[in-house]
Amino acid sequence: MSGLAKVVSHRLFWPIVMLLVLFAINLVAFPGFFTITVRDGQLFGSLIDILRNGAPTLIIAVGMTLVIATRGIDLSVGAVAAISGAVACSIILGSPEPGNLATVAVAVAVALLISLVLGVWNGFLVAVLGIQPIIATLILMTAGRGVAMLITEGQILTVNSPPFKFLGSGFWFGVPVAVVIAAVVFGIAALVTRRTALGMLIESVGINPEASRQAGLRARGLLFAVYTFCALCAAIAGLILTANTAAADANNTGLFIELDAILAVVIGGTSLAGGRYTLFGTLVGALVIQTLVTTVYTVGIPPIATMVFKAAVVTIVCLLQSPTTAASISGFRRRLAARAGKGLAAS
Amino acid sequence: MTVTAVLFVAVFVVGGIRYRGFFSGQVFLNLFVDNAYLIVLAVGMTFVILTGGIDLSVGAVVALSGMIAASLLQTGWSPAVVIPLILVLTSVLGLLVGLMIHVFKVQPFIATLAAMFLARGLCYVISQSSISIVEPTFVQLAVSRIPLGGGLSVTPSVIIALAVVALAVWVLHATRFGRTVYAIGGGEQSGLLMGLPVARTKVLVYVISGFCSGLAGVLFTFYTLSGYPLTAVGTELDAIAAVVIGGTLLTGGYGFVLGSVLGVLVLGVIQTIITFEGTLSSWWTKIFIGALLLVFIILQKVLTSRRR
Amino acid sequence: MSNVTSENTAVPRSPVVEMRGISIGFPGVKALDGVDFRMFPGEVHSLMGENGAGKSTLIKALTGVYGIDAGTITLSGAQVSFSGPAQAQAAGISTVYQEVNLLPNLSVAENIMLGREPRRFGGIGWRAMRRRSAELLAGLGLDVDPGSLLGDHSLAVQQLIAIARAIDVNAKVLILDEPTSSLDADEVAELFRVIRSLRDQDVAILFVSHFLDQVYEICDRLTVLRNGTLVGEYLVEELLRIDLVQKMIGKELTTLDDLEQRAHAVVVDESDAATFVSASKLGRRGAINPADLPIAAGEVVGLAGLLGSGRTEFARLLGGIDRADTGELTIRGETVRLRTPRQAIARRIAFSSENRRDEGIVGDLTVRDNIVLALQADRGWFRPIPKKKQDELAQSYIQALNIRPGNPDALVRNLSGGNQQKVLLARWLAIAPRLLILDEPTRGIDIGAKAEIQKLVFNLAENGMSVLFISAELEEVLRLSHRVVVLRDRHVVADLENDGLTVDSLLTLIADGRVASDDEALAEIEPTPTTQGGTR
Amino acid sequence: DGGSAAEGGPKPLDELVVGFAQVGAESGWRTANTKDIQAAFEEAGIELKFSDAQQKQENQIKAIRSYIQQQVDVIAFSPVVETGWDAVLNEAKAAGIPVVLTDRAVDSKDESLYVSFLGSDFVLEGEKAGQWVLDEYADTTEPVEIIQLEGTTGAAPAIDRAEGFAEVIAENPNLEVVASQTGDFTRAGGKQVTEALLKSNPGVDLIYAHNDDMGLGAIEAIEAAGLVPGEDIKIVTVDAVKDGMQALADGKINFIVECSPLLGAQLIEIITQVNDGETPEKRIVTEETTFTQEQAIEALPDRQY
Ligand SMILES: Nc1ncnc2c1ncn2[C@@H]1O[C@H](COP(=O)(O)OP(=O)(O)OP(=O)(O)O)[C@@H](O)[C@H]1O
Ligand SMILES: Nc1ncnc2c1ncn2[C@@H]1O[C@H](COP(=O)(O)OP(=O)(O)OP(=O)(O)O)[C@@H](O)[C@H]1O
Ligand SMILES: [Mg+2]
Ligand SMILES: [Mg+2]
Repeated sequence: MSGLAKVVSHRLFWPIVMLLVLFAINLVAFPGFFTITVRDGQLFGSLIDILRNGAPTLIIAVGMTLVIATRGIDLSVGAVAAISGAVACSIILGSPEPGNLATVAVAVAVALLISLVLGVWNGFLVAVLGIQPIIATLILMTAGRGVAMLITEGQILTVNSPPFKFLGSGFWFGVPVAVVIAAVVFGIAALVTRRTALGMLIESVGINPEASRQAGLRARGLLFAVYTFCALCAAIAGLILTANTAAADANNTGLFIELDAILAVVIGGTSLAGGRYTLFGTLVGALVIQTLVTTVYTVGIPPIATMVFKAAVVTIVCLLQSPTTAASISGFRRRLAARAGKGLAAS
Repeated sequence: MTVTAVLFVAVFVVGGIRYRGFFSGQVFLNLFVDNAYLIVLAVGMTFVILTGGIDLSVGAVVALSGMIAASLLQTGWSPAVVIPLILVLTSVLGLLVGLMIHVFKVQPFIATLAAMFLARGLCYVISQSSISIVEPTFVQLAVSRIPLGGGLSVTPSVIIALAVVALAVWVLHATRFGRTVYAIGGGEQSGLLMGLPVARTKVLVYVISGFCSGLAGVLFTFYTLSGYPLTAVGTELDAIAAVVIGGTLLTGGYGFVLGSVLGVLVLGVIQTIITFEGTLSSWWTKIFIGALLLVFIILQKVLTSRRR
Repeated sequence: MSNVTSENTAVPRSPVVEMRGISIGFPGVKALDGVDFRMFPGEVHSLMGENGAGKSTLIKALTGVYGIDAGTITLSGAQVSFSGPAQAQAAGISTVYQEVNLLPNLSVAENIMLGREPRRFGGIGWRAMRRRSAELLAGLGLDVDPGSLLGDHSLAVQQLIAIARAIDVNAKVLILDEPTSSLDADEVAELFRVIRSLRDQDVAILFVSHFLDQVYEICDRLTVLRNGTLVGEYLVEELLRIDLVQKMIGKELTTLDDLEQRAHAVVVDESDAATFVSASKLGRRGAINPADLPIAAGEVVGLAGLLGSGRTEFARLLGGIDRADTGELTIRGETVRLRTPRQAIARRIAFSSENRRDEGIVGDLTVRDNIVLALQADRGWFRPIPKKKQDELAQSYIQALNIRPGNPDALVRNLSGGNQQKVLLARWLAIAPRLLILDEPTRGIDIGAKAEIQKLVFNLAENGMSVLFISAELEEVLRLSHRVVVLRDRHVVADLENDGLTVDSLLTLIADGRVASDDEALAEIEPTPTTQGGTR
Repeated sequence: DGGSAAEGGPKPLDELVVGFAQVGAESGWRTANTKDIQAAFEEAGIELKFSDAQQKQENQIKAIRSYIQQQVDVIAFSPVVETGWDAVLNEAKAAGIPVVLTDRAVDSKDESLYVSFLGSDFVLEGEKAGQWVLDEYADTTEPVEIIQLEGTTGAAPAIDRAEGFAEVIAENPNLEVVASQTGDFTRAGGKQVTEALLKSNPGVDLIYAHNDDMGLGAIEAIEAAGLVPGEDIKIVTVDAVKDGMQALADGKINFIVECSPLLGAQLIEIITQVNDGETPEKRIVTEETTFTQEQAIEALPDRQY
C-alpha cells in the first residue's frame, strides 16, 4: 500500500477530516476562529473554548471507552455526574467557609468517594449478578438523578466559592483547569492501561469472555475496576460541569452526556461489541462532537435545524469511515491505475 | 419469561392489597390501554435486539409520526392517506438505517442515534409547537371504547397492538424470516456461512422496527390527540428495558415477543403503583422507579438461575 | 500446470468444478498464488497441505466467502462468481467449513434444516422438520434429540450436525473441511459410508483432513498445496504416503519414526514419581460420575472413550473450568477446591479446551498477546511482562511450534485453524504447567506439527510435567500415554498401564467396558475399517 | 362518598381530596412551584395526591385517569403540552370531577372541560421584556445587536417568550436580534452558547434570556471574556428566581420579568370556590410584576426561592 492509501485507510482519517472540515466551516462563518490570544495571562479563543467545553465529555468518554472495551456500556454517567456535583455543592454550601480551600478539598473528595461507591454498585450488578450492562446502569441512571435531586431538593444550588469555581473556569499556567484535568485523566488512563497489562486483559475479556476466564483472567475484578473508573470519570466531569457555572443543577448536569460520550467512543473507532479500543480515537471523537456543538452556535444554525445538522454530520463520518466505502475507494483507485497502466502499455 | 409473568402477578397482587381500587379488572386493562404504543414499540425492538442490534430512534420516530399526522390532518388530509403514508415513511427511514448498518457496517447504536437526531430534528422543522388533532376519525378512534362486559373496556389501540403482537409471535416462531432473525443473533458469521439470507433479514429487521415505531406513533396520537416535537423523549429506553425485562438477551439470539409484552406490563404496573402511591415527591418517584426495576431484575435473575 | 500427473489416465468426464489461477492476498500474506484446482463428479477429492497452506482459503474462494484477486471459477462449465455462501449453496455447492459454524441458540433440527425447512400453512412445519433431521442424524449414527439446543452438545456432536446439514442438500458438490477432526472411529466410519453413497450418486466430494489414513481410505484423487501454491494433482492410488508427505512439506519427514522408537521407552519410575495430582470420587451431577484419577509427576495419562463419554467433562473438573460437586482433589497431598480456572492455573494446572474458537483463542488479539495471556493473567494486572520478554516468549514458541505466519503482531483470528491451535498450546506451555490437560490438542494440526507437539509433550513429561491427554485418535493416545483411562457413559471403566495395549483392545474396552485381551478383541469386534488417523 | 363537591354541597376542607399532576421537576422554578403548592395544601388541610409526570404527557394522562378512578374531588394539573387533552378531560367531566389548570394552558375548543386556568401569560412576559428594551434604547440611532437565549426548542414558554419579545421590538428597526440559539433553560447551556456567540458577534449590546438560569450562565461567559455584564452587555431575563434577583441587585442583570411559581394560595382559593359551588374566573393570571435593580434590592430579603 502506498503511504497515502495507508493514511486514508486509517480508522481515524475521516473523523479527523471531519474535524478539519468543521474547523473550516467555523473559519468561514467567523474569521477569528483560529485566533488564540493571551488575555490576563490566560489563553483565550474559540479553540480553547472547544477544548474546555469538551473536557467533561472527553473525561467521561475515556471511562466509557474502557467499559465498552469489556463489551459493556454505562448509561449512568450523567446521573453520577449530577450526584457528584450535588454532593460537592451541598457540602460547600453547608460549610461556614465556602471559600476555604480545605472545604472544597473535602467536598471534592467526598464527591469522588461517593462515585466510587456508585461505580462499585454498577460493577456489582454487572459482574456479580450478571445483569446486562445497559439495564444494570439504567437503574442507576433513573434512580441516580432522583438521588441527586434529593440532595439538592430539586433546587439549583449556587455556591460562591472561588476555589471550587477554579475547577470549572479557572486557568492554570494559562491553560483552562478543565483541560488540564482532562489531560491528566486521559494520560493516566492511557498509561495505566497500556503500560500495565490492564489494557490487554480488558480487551481480552471484551473479545472472548469464556476464553479469558479459562486463561485465568479475573474478569469480575476487571469489570469492577472499569465501572468504578468510569464512575470516577463521571464524577470528575460532574465536578467540572458544576464548577463551570458554580451551581449544582441536579436536573440538567450531565443530561444526555452518556450519548455524547458513547458517540465519541464510537466515532473514535472503538466497537460497541467490545474488544480493541483506542483512547486516542476517543479523544478525536470527543473533539468532533464538541466542535459540532460549537459550530452550531457560531455558524448560527437555527435551533430547529440543529438536530438535523447533527444527524448529517454523524452519518457522513460513519459512512466515510465504513469499510465498504474504503473498499470501493480502493477499487476505484485500482481501476484507475489499471486504466493508466493499460494506457501506458498501449502507447 | 414465566418468571417474569409470575413476578408481574405478584406485584399486581401486592399492589391490590396495598392500594384501594388497585385490584380491578380495569386497572389491569388500563395497562394495555395506556401502553398500547409501547407494546408495539417493544415488538419492533424485540426483532432488532434478537439480531443483536439496537434501535435508539424509536422514541423520536414516535414523535415524528405524531407531528406528521397532526400537521397533515390539520391541512385537511384524510386519515386514510395519512396513516399509510406515515407507516411507509417510517419504514423507509428504517430501511435507510438498515442499509447503513448492513452495507456500510455502521454500528447499530450509532446509525439509529443518527436516525434519532434526524427524526427529532424533522419534528422541529415541521412545527416547533404542539398541534392539536380535531379530525373526526382520529377523535373517534381516540375516545371510543370496546366494551368487554362487566363494565370493562379497552380502546381500539389495544386491539391493534395485540394483533401486532400475535403477528410478531407467528413471524418469529413460524417463518423462515423469523428463525433467521434468531440465527443472526446466535452468530451472524455462522448464519452467513450456512447460506442464510443474512443481509436481507438484517435490513428488514430495521424496517420492521421503523414500521412499528410509525404504528406506535399513530397509536400514540390516538392516545394524546396531538403532535408535539418533544414527546416520547427517552421512550427508546423504556422499550429496550421492556424487552430486556422480558428476558431477551441484548447480545441477541434469545428471547420472546411475549416476554417483551410482559416487560411493558411490568413497567406499566410500576408506573401505576407510583400514581396510586400519590405521595412521592418528584425525586422519590425516580428513585422508586429505579428501585422497583432493580428488585424486579434481581428477583428474575435469582429465580431463573435457580431453575437451571 | 505441468506437474499435474495422470492427466490422461483417468478423467472420463468433464470437471464439475474448475478453478484456474486463483490468487488471494491478505494484508501481509499471499494466501493463494495462481492455484488451479478441479473436481469431477462421482469422485472424492482431497486437498492436502500443511497448516496455513491455503486449503480453507481455497474453499472459501470457491464458495464466495472471499473474493478472489485473480483467476476464474467455473461450475459445470459455466463461469461463476459467488458473492456469498448463500449463492454457492443455491448453485449446488454445499459446504462444512473448518470451524463449526452453527447457531448454539437454536435447536439441532433448525441447525440442520434452516433455510430449507418444510412448510406448513405458510409457516415452518416443525414436526416434519424434526422428523427429517432425526432421520439425517440417524443416518450418521447419531442419536440426539433434534429439539435440544445445539449449544448443549459437545463439539464432536456439533461437527456431525454440521455434516448432517450439508449432506441434506441435493448438492452437486459437497465440501468437508476437516470434518473428522474430533470424531471417533465409529463416527468416521458412518461418515465414510455416507460419503461413498453420495459419491455413487455422482456427487463430487472434497474431503480435507490431516489424517492420511482417512485420506487414503476414502479419496480417489488429491491436490497438494504448499504455501499457497499448487504442488500438483495426483491419483491417490498412485502416490505413496511418504511421497505425499514430502510434497506437502517439501522435505523428508523423519521425526515421526524417531518418536515411535522412543514412545514406550520412557517409563515412569513408580518409586520416585510422587503423585502430583489425584482426584478421588471427583464428579459433577449430570456431567460425570464420581471417579478416581491419580496422575504422577512426569506421567502422561491418556483418556479414551467414545463421543460424549465424558472425557471433556472430567478434564474440565480437573482444570477448574467447572466446579466438582462431589469428591475431592489433592495436589501434592494437599486437598484443594478448584473454583475457577484461575485457581487451577495458580497451582500450575493448565487446561487447553477442545473448542478453540469459543473457549480458546481471543481472536482479535495478536499472536503475542494470546501466547502471554495466561501467564500475564497469573502475574496480575500491574506486573506486566516486559515487552522484550513477551517478544522472546512469542518468538520462541512461534519457532518451536512452527506457527505461521511467524509474525507475532498478526491477529490470531487471521491464522489458519491449525496455527490457531498451536498458539493456544503455546499459551499453556508458557505458564510452565505442572499438569497440562490437553483436550484434543492436535485437532486440525498437520502431521509435521503433530509430531512436533508429541515430541514436545514427551520432553516436558520427561522433565517432570504431568499430562492428561485427550484425543479422538486412539493411536495417538497409545503412542503418548503411560497410562490410559477409559471412560464410558460418564463412568471411568478402566485404568490401564500402557503396556501392550493396542487400538483394538482399547476399542473393545470402550465398546463394552471389559478388559479384553488382544485376541478377544480381535475376535469380538470386526476391526473397524477406519483405523483412526495413523500418521505412519 | 364520591361525586363532585359542587353537586353534594360544600364539603369540609379536611375531607377534600385533590389530585395534582405536576409536569416534573425539570427546573428550580418547577420545584419551587411544587413546594409552594404542597405547602399551601398542607396549610389549608386539604389532602393532596401528587404525581410527577417526568415531563411526559402520557404519564400525566395516566395520572389523571388514575385520579378519576380514585374519585378525587378536584383535579389540578400543569399540562406538559397544550394539546391533546380532550379525551381525558371529557372523562373527568363525565365523572363530574372539576379540573383546574395551572401554569400552562390547554388548547381545547370546549372551554367547559376545565373550570379555571391559573398561570402566567408567557407572551405577555416576552412583551414586557421587549417593552423594557424598547424604552431603554428609545433614543438610540445606532443599530442595537441583541442575542436571544432561547428555552428548550419546542417548549411553550420558549415559543411564547420569543414571540412576545419579537412583536414588541419590531417597533424600532434599530433593534436587531443578530443571533438566537437555544440554551435549554440551563446555566451551562446559557454559558456555552454565549461564549461562542460573543466570539462570532463581538459587537453585541444586549442579551435576552428566556429564563434567569441562562442569563446567569451568560454572565459567567461575559465575565470570562473580560467584559462587564450589565454594563458592556445588558441582560434581560424572565423568572425572577432568587439567584437571578441577586444578580439583578448586583447590577449584572438589568431587568427581570417575573414569572412566579407561587401558585399555591391562588389554587387553594379556586378549589375552595369550586367546593362552595361558586364559579371561579376562567382565566386567572398570576400576580406578577417586573423588577429593576432598585426593586430587586428591595424585594430580595424576603424572596424565598
Ligand atoms: N482473513 C484472513 N486475513 C489474513 N490472513 C488470512 C485470513 N485467512 C487466512 N489467512 C492466511 O492465509 C493462509 C492460509 O490459511 P488457510 O486457513 O487457508 O490454511 P489451511 O490450509 O486451511 O490450514 P489449516 O490446515 O491449519 O486449516 C494462512 O497463512 C492464514 O494466516
Ligand atoms: N452421542 C451423543 N448423544 C447425545 N449427547 C451427546 C452425545 N455425545 C456427546 N453428547 C454431549 O456431550 C456431553 C458430554 O460429552 P463430553 O464433551 O464430556 O464428551 P467427550 O468424551 O469429550 O466426547 P467428545 O468431546 O468427543 O464429544 C454431554 O453433555 C452430551 O450432551
Ligand atoms: Mg483450514
Ligand atoms: Mg471432548
